[in-house]
Amino acid sequence: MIRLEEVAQDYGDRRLLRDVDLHIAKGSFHFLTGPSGAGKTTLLRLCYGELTASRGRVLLFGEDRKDMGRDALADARRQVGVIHQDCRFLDHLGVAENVALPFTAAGLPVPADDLRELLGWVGLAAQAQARPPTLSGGERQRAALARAVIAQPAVVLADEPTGNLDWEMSLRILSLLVELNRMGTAVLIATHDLNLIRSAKAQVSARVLRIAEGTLQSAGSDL
Amino acid sequence: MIRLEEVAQDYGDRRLLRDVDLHIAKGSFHFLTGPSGAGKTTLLRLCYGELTASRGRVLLFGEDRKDMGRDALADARRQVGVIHQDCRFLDHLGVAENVALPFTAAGLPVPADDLRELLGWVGLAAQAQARPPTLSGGERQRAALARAVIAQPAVVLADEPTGNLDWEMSLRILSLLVELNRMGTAVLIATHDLNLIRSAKAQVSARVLRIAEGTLQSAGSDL
Amino acid sequence: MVPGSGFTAVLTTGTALAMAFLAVFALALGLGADRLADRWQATLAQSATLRISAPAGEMAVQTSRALDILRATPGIASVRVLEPEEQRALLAPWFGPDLPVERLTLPRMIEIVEAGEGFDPVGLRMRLVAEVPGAVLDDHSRWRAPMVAAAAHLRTLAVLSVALIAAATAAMVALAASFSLAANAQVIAVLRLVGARDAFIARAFTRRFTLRALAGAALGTGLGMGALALMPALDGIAGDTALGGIGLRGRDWLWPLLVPPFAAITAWTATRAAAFRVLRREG
Amino acid sequence: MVPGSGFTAVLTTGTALAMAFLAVFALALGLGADRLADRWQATLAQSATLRISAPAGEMAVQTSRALDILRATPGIASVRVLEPEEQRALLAPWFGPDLPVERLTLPRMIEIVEAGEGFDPVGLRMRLVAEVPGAVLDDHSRWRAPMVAAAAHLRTLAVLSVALIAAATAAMVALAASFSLAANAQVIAVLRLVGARDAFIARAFTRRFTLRALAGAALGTGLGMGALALMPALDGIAGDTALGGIGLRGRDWLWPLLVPPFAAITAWTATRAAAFRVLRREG
Ligand SMILES: Nc1ncnc2c1ncn2[C@@H]1O[C@H](COP(=O)(O)OP(=O)(O)OP(=O)(O)O)[C@@H](O)[C@H]1O
Ligand SMILES: Nc1ncnc2c1ncn2[C@@H]1O[C@H](COP(=O)(O)OP(=O)(O)OP(=O)(O)O)[C@@H](O)[C@H]1O
Ligand SMILES: [Mg+2]
Ligand SMILES: [Mg+2]
Repeated sequence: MIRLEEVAQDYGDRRLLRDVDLHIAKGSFHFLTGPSGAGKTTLLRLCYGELTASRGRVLLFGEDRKDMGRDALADARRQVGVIHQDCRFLDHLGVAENVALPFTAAGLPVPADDLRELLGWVGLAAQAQARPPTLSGGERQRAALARAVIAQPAVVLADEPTGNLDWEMSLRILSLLVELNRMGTAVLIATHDLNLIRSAKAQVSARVLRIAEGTLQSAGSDL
Repeated sequence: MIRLEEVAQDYGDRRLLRDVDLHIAKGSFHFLTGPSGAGKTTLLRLCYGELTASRGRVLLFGEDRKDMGRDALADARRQVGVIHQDCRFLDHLGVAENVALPFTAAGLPVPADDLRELLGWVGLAAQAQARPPTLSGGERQRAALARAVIAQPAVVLADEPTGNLDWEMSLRILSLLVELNRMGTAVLIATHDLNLIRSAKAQVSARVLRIAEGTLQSAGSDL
Repeated sequence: MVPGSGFTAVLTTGTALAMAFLAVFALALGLGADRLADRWQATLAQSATLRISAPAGEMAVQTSRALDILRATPGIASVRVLEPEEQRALLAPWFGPDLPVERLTLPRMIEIVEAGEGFDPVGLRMRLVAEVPGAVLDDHSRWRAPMVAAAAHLRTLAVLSVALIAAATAAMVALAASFSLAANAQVIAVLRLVGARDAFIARAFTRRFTLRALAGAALGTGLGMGALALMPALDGIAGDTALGGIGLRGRDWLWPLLVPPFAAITAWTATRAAAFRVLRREG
Repeated sequence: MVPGSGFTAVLTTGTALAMAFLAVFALALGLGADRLADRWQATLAQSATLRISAPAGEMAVQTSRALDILRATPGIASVRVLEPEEQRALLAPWFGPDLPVERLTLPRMIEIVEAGEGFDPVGLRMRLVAEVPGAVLDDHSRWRAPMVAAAAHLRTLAVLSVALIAAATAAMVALAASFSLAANAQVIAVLRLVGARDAFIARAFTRRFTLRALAGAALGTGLGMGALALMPALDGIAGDTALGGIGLRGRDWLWPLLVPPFAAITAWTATRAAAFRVLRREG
């Protein structure tokens, strides 16, 4: 559904990524690792079209990112659930309203039952009315996850979704994503947490990718 | 240097913390754990006086937080290096200028050599002139750490300082904090990363605290 | 979708209010100046007078010669020799009622009604000096000419003010909108992230700013009209003087009602332009 | 310490510029109205005239009685009976030069110079009707009274405008400062975190806003003075009329120079107040 072909990404003079080929197919499960500053977040931003690749082609649901108008891009994003590393919300709305945003922005009615159930699953039932700035770090990450998956997107891209979570909560989030994956959603998780990757591999057949020296490689068999 | 006596903290009707007694003495090393939303960040904010306790006494360098004027509080903060969970910077200044802020805000000259050395240690030498919004998640955390320690404060409070860092970088940061601690700085780290705590215990005698059900407890011997 | 920032709200509504208030005053000034210029222009068309003092024998000749010259002068609509009764009425206040005006050799007076731009008094005087030595031209209403020019000037100034106020309002609202958009960069980023289209995001801003401008302008217009209505004192004392002319009469009161819708349209256009500009730039 | 937000900069400088421009005009209007009111007030003190038409025998009696009444009337500085020559000069234009004015029974004319507020014409007329039946009071300069009132009114309006402009400027700058402070909440939080004192943070904002207001006001004042200097046409045509009075003369040109420093002081005070208010609130 998302396909990167010989993509390179530059920031100014610096070539951060090069020769990246990646295909996020329906029902696939990827992990993305690499040292801090390697370009994991950059790769994710390429995948949902926030960045335009300096070289190569990025295909979002069959269309070249470069040829897409702003409205076409907006529509494509409704198919992609993104969990940002620095989770951003509409600070003047409550958590529930923020989680429901993918529906609101598409002009669709909000499925109240799904919303309540999802908030319960990520442990934010008590915070449904709270304003995002009063959330703890981990609560923000869970709210971002809920927002990313509520509209049952075709692809979920998660950037370090468990960085602020304890181990039990991390496993809980992981099992949610695994469940979605079993139902056909493609999942890509950028993370430093090797234990999380090991846990996942016990549940699904996940591919582990690693950014090293600007290129995308398959990680060794130790993972 | 920082002492909490029978402190309780409420958010609205909800009593988040109660009966908290904590003494961050010179040269001490604490870890703070607990599930997401337990109140770790809240406890840290009490420690550097951003929050005023709902009950009990908070003593910052011998003075009661409640009796301190705004200028006295500002002066006390110069003795405390804080690494926030969501690292905030002056986005219009470069990384080096941001790291040097504790000097600028105190009207002191910036020690250029120390600054360069520290940026090198946290792996941000190449990003010294970059604007904070262009940093990766882990780079931001390292910049926040550098800013917290550059003025050699008496206490360093770090909130999840390795949440976005790979394991090697986490160890590197830890060893910097251990080094500072050996020179007399008190350190308190809130973290979910049990491996980090284990690593630290091999190097210094650290106390591990755990927030559970609103109270502060010593963690079990498994850590 | 967009937080109700107290600041841009106050700024937009306040600007619209103040500008509408000023616009109403400028309108009143312009309409007043227009009326004044018209009235003064009309008095300009009133008569000048030619006075012929001549020995009794020459009077008839000089009068008819003067009439010929006047009729041949461009810019004069009509001339008329004053009746003795009219002349007596004119002079009566200066003499006792029992003055034997009939028996005196009074100068003959000719009333001149000007047309269009009026005549050229200097040229006319020169011709009269040569052919009607006893004639004295008294174009006393001339002194109003500069005042008519001044009123026209004032009217131009008022029109300019209204235009300036409109431009300033548009600029301020656009500025406030850009402000608001910049301050809400995070809101825009989040909405783009969840797949909101540009039009959806822009609408949230335009609706808000249009309503604010409308409300502010309505209030300002109301206050301005109220202030004008509360100014009757000046009307009474000096209704006919230069300054009494400032104010609204009769149907003039409908003009200010155009201010709020105009402000709303201005705000809508300015905000929409600003929104799409920012959205395109932010990517 | 504080990012140079393009928006608040434009807003503050622009506001200061526009307001200074308007303030210069309001000042000019006020000073002009002041001058005008003074001049017109002076013409008010000019003579009114009392005309006594009476049979030759009663003339002397009525005249002296009228003089007595006038001398006893409050608000009259002096009275003087016109000489026959003066009277003839006044009437000459209306008659031929060979009018035997000496031989006519002309009404006697008394010139009245008013003092202070002037006399009460209604009361005076009533007394004259009773005691000097042949007297007619001609207070023709009275028509200027409403114009003096109007000029005074205009002056009041101008002073009010200047005050309003000052208040609006202060409000706008305070608003822009609050804006800027709100937009820079993160900057303030970071600075507090690293131990900056309130005064240090506030200074970063006040310095910036004061400089912006000063620059904007200086530019606006310059433009306003330039615009006034470029308005000589009106002066020439209608220098003495109501509208020609708007403008600056001689030392008046020094007044607008007070505008920029005043704007800077206003901005400093407003920003400082806003900064400390926000800092206290944000904790
Ligand atoms: N807009 C930008 N302009 C310039 N440099 C940038 C920009 N965005 C990112 N970078 C740089 O590109 C590098 C990779 O950033 P990226 O955020 O992709 O890293 P990452 O792999 O997600 O790291 P982390 O694990 O720390 O989040 C970093 O060194 C960062 O400073
Ligand atoms: N200003 C506030 N108003 C209301 N509730 C708050 C506020 N700040 C924090 N909370 C609530 O207090 C609880 C504890 O927050 P805190 O940030 O201290 O948690 P934490 O232990 O740091 O969690 P994490 O590991 O997820 O960062 C959370 O449930 C949060 O929603
Ligand atoms: Mg990243
Ligand atoms: Mg926390």
